[in-house]
Amino acid sequence: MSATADTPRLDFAGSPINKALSAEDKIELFRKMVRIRRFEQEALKYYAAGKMGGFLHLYIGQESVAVGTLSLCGENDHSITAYRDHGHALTVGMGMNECMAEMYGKATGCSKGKGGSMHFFAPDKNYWGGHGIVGGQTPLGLGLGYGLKYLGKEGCALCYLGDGAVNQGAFHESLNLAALFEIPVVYIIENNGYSMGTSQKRSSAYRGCLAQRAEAYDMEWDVIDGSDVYEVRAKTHIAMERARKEHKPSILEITTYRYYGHSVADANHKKYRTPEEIENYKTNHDPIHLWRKRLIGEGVLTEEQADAIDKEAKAEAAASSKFADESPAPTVEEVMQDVYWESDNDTPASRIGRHFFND
Amino acid sequence: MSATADTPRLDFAGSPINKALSAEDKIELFRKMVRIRRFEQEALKYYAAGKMGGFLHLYIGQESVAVGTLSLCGENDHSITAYRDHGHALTVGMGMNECMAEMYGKATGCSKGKGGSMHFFAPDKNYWGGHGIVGGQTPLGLGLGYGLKYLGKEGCALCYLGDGAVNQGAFHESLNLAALFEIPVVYIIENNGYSMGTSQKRSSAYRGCLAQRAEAYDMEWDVIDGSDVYEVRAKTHIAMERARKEHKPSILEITTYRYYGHSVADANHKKYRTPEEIENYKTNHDPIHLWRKRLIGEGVLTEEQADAIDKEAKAEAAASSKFADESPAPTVEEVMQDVYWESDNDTPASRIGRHFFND
Amino acid sequence: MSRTLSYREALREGLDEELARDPNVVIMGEEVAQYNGAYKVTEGLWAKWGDKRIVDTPISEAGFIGMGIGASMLGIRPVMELMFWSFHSVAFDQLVNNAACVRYMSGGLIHCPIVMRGPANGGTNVGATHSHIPEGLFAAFPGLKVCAPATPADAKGLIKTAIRDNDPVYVMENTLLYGMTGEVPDPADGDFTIPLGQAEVKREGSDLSIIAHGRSVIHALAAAETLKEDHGINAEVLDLRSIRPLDQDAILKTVMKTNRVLLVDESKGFGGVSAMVSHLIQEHAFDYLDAPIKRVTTLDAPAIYSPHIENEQLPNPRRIVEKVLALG
Amino acid sequence: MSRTLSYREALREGLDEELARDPNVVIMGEEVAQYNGAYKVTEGLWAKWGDKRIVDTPISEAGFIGMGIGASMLGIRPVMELMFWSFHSVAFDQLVNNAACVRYMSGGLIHCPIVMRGPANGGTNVGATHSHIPEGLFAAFPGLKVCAPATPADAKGLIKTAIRDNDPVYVMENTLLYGMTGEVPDPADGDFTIPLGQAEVKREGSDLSIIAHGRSVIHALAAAETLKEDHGINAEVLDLRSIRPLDQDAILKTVMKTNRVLLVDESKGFGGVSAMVSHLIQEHAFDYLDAPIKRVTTLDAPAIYSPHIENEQLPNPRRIVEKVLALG
Ligand SMILES: Cc1ncc(C[n+]2csc(CCOP(=O)(O)OP(=O)(O)O)c2C)c(N)n1
Ligand SMILES: Cc1ncc(C[n+]2csc(CCOP(=O)(O)OP(=O)(O)O)c2C)c(N)n1
Ligand SMILES: [Mg+2]
Ligand SMILES: [Mg+2]
Repeated sequence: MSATADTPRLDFAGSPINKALSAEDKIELFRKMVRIRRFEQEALKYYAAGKMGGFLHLYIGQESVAVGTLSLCGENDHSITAYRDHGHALTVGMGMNECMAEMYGKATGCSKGKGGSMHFFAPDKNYWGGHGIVGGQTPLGLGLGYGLKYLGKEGCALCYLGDGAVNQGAFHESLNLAALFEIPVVYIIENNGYSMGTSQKRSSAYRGCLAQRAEAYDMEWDVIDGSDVYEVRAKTHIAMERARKEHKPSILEITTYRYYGHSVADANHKKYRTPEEIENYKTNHDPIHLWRKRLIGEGVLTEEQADAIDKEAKAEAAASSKFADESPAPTVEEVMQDVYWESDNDTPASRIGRHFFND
Repeated sequence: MSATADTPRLDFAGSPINKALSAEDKIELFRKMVRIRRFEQEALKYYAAGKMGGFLHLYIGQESVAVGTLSLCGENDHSITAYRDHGHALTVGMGMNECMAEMYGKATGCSKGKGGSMHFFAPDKNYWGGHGIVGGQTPLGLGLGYGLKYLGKEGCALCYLGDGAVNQGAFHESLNLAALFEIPVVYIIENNGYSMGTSQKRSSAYRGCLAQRAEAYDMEWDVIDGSDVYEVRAKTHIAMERARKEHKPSILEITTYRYYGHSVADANHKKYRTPEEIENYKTNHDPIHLWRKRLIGEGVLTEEQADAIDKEAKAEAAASSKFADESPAPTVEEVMQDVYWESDNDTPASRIGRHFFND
Repeated sequence: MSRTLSYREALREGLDEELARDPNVVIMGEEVAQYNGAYKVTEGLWAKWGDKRIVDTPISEAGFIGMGIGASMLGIRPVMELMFWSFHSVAFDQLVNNAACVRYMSGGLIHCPIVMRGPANGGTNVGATHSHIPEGLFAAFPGLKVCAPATPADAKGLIKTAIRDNDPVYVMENTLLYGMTGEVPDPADGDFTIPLGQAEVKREGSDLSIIAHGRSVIHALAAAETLKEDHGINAEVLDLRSIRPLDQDAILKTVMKTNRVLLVDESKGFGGVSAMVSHLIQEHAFDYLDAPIKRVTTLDAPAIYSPHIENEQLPNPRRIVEKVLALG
Repeated sequence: MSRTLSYREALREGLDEELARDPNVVIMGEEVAQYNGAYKVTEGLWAKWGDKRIVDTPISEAGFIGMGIGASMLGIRPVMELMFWSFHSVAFDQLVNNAACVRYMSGGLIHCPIVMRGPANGGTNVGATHSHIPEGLFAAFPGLKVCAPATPADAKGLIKTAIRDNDPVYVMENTLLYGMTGEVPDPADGDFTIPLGQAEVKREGSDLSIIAHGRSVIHALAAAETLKEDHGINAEVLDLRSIRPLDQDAILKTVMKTNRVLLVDESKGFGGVSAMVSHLIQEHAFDYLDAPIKRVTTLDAPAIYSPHIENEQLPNPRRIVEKVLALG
């Protein structure tokens, strides 16, 4: 069942995976969330100033999901998400510079300016994007899990998707395959309540909650309050262990909220959502705020430290937009690179026959 | 749960929709099943003799599903199925001649020899085919229900699919839409245990049964023993009424069996199924045999009458292959017809611009 | 009398008029109703026509497009928006099998009067998956019709014709044209439609023919001005408007007039509409060609994101001018 | 030394050799394992290689192809069978976005060494939805490679090359060729591969060039014999083999030799591989053409079922001969 205001709150601080966190670890989680928020605020500023093209889908409000879940990843765990991908990118360790430069469409961007905001990738950090077609990444996530199992590695794939994406056929096919083939994949529905201007109720029919659709495939599922980092970690850990150790997939539904519109171009978002709803979330459920309070309450963090971290993140973000701005744009020649591996590597195969059909 | 040998059998003869059947009605159901079987046996004979091309997917063993369910259809009820479509076609009232001629690829065929065995249609009988892409018909069936509701007609769409087809994404999308939009559609999974050579267990992960996946969309479902025409009618009637009166979709899973291979080309079917399994079904679950016994037991039918009906059906089938054989093939010119409505009707629109790109 | 409307407004007016004319016309798609359309083409229509006629769908393109096709078999006339035509990829089976083939496979018993519409273009920095140009792709399927209006008047005239056509018609719009304005006949002067299959000479000329469709027409017209002013070359610009049916007569006419051809096509270089047009020209006007047919197409890589460079990947007036000059 | 193998056996031998060579090669698809393949291409491989290497999938093309793409990003090399290439329609997004674009969108960080294979042809009376000819369609997407072998040796050589290629390669086979036999080099004589992008003159000639791929090559060769015997016309037959990369040099070479061209293409008339080849020829060999380039394509309607007539809808030797004679 979806957690509501009256659901008695459990405290997940005591679960082993959270007890194992050092003070530094906890502060690091805070820092990661703050860095995402500051990075995106910076991006928003320069998007508005015309420095970027295309869409900008902000993750602000949802930081605890990426940070909480990805904090559980080890060497053999992989992740993949949709177009709302900045949070995951920074969390896995991508630098603000290369991410900001990507949005600026610069050659120094993580995808050399070819992917843009929706397409951040860092295979060296087990992060596989960044995908624009709703639901299209869900079979890829399955494939990451398949690959891990094939290679005999004890790990799992985290595959994120939105509450609107659950109604894509490819996701359904992936779920059946995941359960049938016993693939170590954890599907994480980041339920922010809306797919563009359409509320969950207007886009999905379901019993109980979206994650419960897992039962159709005899798969495990859980619902998580995304505003509580401890809960995110505790419950996700269980699903990840199930994947790693038993090769059993799960669906997790993490309730969360985006503060901005679907993308920055979404001028309607205060029409389909009430200002009260937005305010309520910001005031009572903001994951960064709650985590900060919690850590201060635990005596792990001081207000001063927290402010310093925030200031640092802001400075880092500011530096990244400067870096991006000063970076060179890709050249027209570069348009034609990165199409084929064989061509990029100038292999014998790439020299036989015409590969490109420019006039 | 799937009905098994030990499931205590309920007797559905007493359900109102069955009590309403006259003796003639019951005999008609028998006749319809027998006609399907005899028609297909005839088709098989001439397929083997090289009179047809492509695939031949026989419905033999499954006759009670089409006959039982479609016997409940009124003026505003529509139906659509996959490539295993002969049974439904004959049940809705298509003639053996036009169906056989279609398989012979003749111009007198129901689709003028253009569709073949997989593509029988009779819009005048509310029958919308006959579709070759697995699961591809499931959004169309939804659309029939949508159309009925849009036009304010009290009716429903019956959309048939196989147990393998449930794993196509389009079906999942259709289910969500059906439940969300409250569309009068009844999805009927004809569960014959196999998709080609793959058993249900090897193709689907599920809890309980395939129909239970309906719960993911908060939709009603039921499982039906397909060998019992009374049960098929009683339970399908409930779902159809729910659709017609409440605009609520359902999934029904009707357990059944095909006696032949996936298609006649399937030489493997005695490898992936044991001879005992096939024999057991034929001996203990054959729907025609059981219905015949039942009607004779009820005193509605005599052995002699039953034999006469069977003989008639055989003769009708034989006449149809003669008709098909003697019919003319389509001409090369006819290849280019039935592509566009506007062209076929020689409208002004069809005379502007080049529509066809033949050399 | 005509008024100045934007391409978006012209489309909307066309939709609105057809909604009024035929109660079986229903508009469906993601965010088309309450949100007023991702690109605001359907703005105000839900408020005016209500839930029955303007329908928001979940993100299930195969599902809702198939649903529309099924409903069309019963006489409903769904006009379905793909938020981007690029999303055809998740509904391809419904688009090229069910819509295109059901008439044929039924020997003509069924027809499928659907319209699919939405933007199909590059140039908005949305990357490879959102920038497909599928006119040629769909025109290759007999059973389908495809058009790509370049001006507000054509947009209105063609969308209305598409809705009345009894075959599936796929209308390729363009995000970058939605805001462009132009003259559109006043409804008071009568019902305004433009037939499928009719190209239009958008600029008369004598030295060469530039043949294009969609936004490439706008580029071709701009290039033609430059060619005239800076180089004294007088280019004729033919706007195909409709891809299938295709106005082969108009194509051959301009070629026979100018004897030199440049095709401008936002497709990638392998195939596209332009390869087909090229083949037809050499087949039917072989002796009229003074030089090889040349093309300006999108550089043959997936669509790049970078706003600094995407316009260079696409056809643009400069590339057209350069190519014309290189024709020699 | 070479042996006579069927096209099916040649493919299987190629698959088997690559399974042996590289433990990351895995074959996936519907009925490929326990059932031995719907068309028996994979017969015996499951018995030999077991569950890990030869994997039966549910009827979920988008799901399992996407899964293969995802696994390939980690270094697995899935060789995936579409029981019919026609079923690409339900997996189109995975095929043209994820496989084709992930390298580009990641700025070259990711590669996707998958092979998709299966039959892509008309002529087996399976109707419109099962008879698509998608070579041209996929070749239009930069990032993809496409080939279409016409003989057993080419089938083996190309499937092996495809598996070793580090980009997605889509291999279009042909149900009607599976049983055809031909010489295939003996594995004892060394590893046998054929590069992508290399056409082959399958018959030398001087009067005209017939350019084809896939089963159309077989028709072209038969037609060439008739042309020689009955009409004294000596046709050269060029087998493209690979569609992308495309052997433009070989195309231009034969055209410059014979100055007359007939393209044979099982695609429908709008587009296809042949429209592209036609455009390239007129662009690069304009002065060498003595007559317009003509084509024999599939009659431009959805595929008819009727076994009495389907062969007439398709290219066939008679149609090729007639078209050559009409070339004048
Ligand atoms: C197949 C497809 N259809 C439509 C879109 C356009 N689109 C992009 S995001 C989006 C909403 C997705 O909502 P949700 O899954 O809830 O994710 P969120 O944006 O809330 O993170 C839509 C409709 C798309 N990118 N791909
Ligand atoms: C999208 C697609 N994939 C694969 C096929 C090939 N195919 C045709 S029928 C079939 C098996 C379907 O099994 P099921 O749904 O159980 O129906 P049944 O044949 O048992 O009636 C397969 C794999 C197809 N026609 N379409
Ligand atoms: Mg959402
Ligand atoms: Mg079955």
